[in-house]
Amino acid sequence: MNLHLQWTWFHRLGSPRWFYQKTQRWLPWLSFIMLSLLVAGLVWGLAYAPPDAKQGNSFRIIYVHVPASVVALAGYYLMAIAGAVGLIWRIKLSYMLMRSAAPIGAALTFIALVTGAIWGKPTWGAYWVWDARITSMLILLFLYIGVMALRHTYSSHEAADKASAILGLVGMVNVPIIYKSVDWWQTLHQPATIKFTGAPSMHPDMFMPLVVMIVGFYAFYAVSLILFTRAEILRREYRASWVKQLVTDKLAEK
Amino acid sequence: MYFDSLQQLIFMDGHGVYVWSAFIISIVVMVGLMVKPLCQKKQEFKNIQLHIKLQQVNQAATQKEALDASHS
Amino acid sequence: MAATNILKIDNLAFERNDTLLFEPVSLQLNSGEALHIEGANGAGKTTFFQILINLLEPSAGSIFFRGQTFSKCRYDYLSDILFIGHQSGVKATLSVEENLRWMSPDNTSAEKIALALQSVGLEHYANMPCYRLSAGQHRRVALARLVTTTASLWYLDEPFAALDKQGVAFIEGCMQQHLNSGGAMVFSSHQDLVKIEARSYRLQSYREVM
Amino acid sequence: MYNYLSGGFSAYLYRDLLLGIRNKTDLVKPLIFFLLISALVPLAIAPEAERLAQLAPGIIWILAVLATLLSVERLFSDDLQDGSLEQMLLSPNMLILPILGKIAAHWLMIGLPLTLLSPLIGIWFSLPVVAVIPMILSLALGTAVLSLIGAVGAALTLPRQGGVLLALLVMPLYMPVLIFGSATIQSAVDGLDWTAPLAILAAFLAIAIALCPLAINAGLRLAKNG
Repeated sequence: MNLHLQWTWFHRLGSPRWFYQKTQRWLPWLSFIMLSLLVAGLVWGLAYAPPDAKQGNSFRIIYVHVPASVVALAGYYLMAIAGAVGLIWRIKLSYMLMRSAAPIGAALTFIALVTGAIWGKPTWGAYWVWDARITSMLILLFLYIGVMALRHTYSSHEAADKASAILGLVGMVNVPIIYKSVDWWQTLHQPATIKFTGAPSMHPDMFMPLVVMIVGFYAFYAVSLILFTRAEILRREYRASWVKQLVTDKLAEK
Repeated sequence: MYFDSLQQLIFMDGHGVYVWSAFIISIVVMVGLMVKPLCQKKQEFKNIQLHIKLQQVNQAATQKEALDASHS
Repeated sequence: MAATNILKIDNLAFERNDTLLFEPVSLQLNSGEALHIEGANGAGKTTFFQILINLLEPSAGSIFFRGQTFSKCRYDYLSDILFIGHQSGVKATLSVEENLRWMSPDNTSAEKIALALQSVGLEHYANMPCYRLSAGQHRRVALARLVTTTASLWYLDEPFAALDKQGVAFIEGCMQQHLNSGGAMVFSSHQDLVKIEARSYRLQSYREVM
Repeated sequence: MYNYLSGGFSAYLYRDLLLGIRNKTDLVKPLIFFLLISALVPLAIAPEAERLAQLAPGIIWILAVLATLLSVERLFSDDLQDGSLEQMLLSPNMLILPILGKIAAHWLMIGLPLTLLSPLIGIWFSLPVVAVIPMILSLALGTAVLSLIGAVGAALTLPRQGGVLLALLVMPLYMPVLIFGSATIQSAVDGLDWTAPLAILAAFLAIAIALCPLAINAGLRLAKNG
């Protein structure tokens, strides 16, 4: 009985209509949380946190660099898991989530790379250093671009969804291996004098704003993912009667 | 506040260029990630409106055909 | 011999880009029967065959083979079907005989292979690499499988394409023999068949309900 | 003699080897590529033995990656075009064995010759003699992993046939192999323990043999739907 209930709930969750209507209500709240966290973290990090003893004020870049890379990496897992759920239970919504997650993840990876390069200039005196984290981020960017590009191989989007999901899964197995390999390669060749992180040993005054920013980035990720997925739902479900109703209602409002 | 003045906050002992450019680039990209799906959604609404209109026209045409056929 | 049910298809539907390709299909096929799949170009005949041979997954509906759901008898089903599609599966660098051997079941005797080659008129080409053959001869290599196969359910997608009168007569002969011995088949063709008695089923391309 | 129905590992291994031997040019292309580019390197950098020896482990591995990538593209595409892929997917047996058979044939025709040619490249690049055996071992294991991972990319990009997209999909996944492969040679050159990175390569191979065929199987089934 209980199992049955859970199952129906699961399928309701898999319905694009259910998602579209629920998120309509969630969005204002989530956006509010996101904005307050990001603004608080930004002001705290930029203006109130003390500068790093070695790196001075340039270390403040950590407040976008680290959250962006953390969420970009988590986003890859989310994308791969959404793809796997789609493959196993054949839920369209989860493919839509997977498809929406790719550009967001790629953009966040891009942020992490650019901020890392900018941070590198005052720290190491060069815009690009083959540091473990930055190298891993570069590979992650390629992985994201691969998932996005693979879609265009297939003319039927059912096949494209499955192919992206498979690639996502292959990538998910590989990501930890790649990260560990790059770490190991780094220690083999050039032990970095200054590491970007070392979060637990950071002073709480520096660390707290970072935590706020990370949570804020997660909230941003959720909002952006929901927005992308809603657009994707409209694109694919344009034949559904509820979508038509939605559009005609909107027209009537005007 | 850690800095004594707004000027210092902007200058950041010479690191201001790096810090501010990093933050500004990030904010621009993130705003883009919010705006793009919203634009897409608007576009989809337009497409669906068009789809509905075409359907109505088609429906009217087939109805008229059926009517003509029954009359003759 | 009472006709047994070989294949049963219930409300089979296939979606591509969120649109149904054809109106859902329901049909039955008994042993000794041939089914002619008709349909306009683009109605999804080739896709339909690919669903039947388990290359594509149907979006809805089910297929039963000898009364069992497909997932339960996958092995039995796949070892008991023969599929010849648009592409022949013939490797250009292998010889005619090597190709036929590859596409025939285990323990096919040398005599049987020779017989098969003879019946498609390729007995003198047995050791010739296939890139030296014409398009029609290429198809004949693939069609020689009809002689060597032991499968009881045949799927032939446009078997008569690129064949001359002789070739058509050969296939019709094979089909007739197969039906007489209790086999079943599903085929598609643009030509009208002279000899074979077949039910026909028309695939209707799907039309959106307004 | 083999056929597609009973088609297990050895049937496809035999068939692909036979096809490879009959199409000799396809077989030789990656090897010539490997040799040609190796000959370009000293011209582009400098004919100094010391500098070349320093770069050798990396260059040998980059060339191995490129040569595999160049050849893996056609692993399934010929079969797709002439229809034998369809027949392979129709085999009632588990598809994993035919897939592994095809990849084993690919390795025997590309990875193994590269491995055997590598001592020659080693001599060209004045690689120390101690590093030759580690190089051969690492290439033998590593190129097998490259073939397996490359086959996943080839299966997924089948409808549009690889090219740059294949490289984009596969290169990031090649990174760990590249790192540990060249590290094996480098460690041997530096007089360090080279068995550790080699053992990791072997572990990669074990993982790849277990997982890649599953992904390839799923990918091949999509090709017809493209």
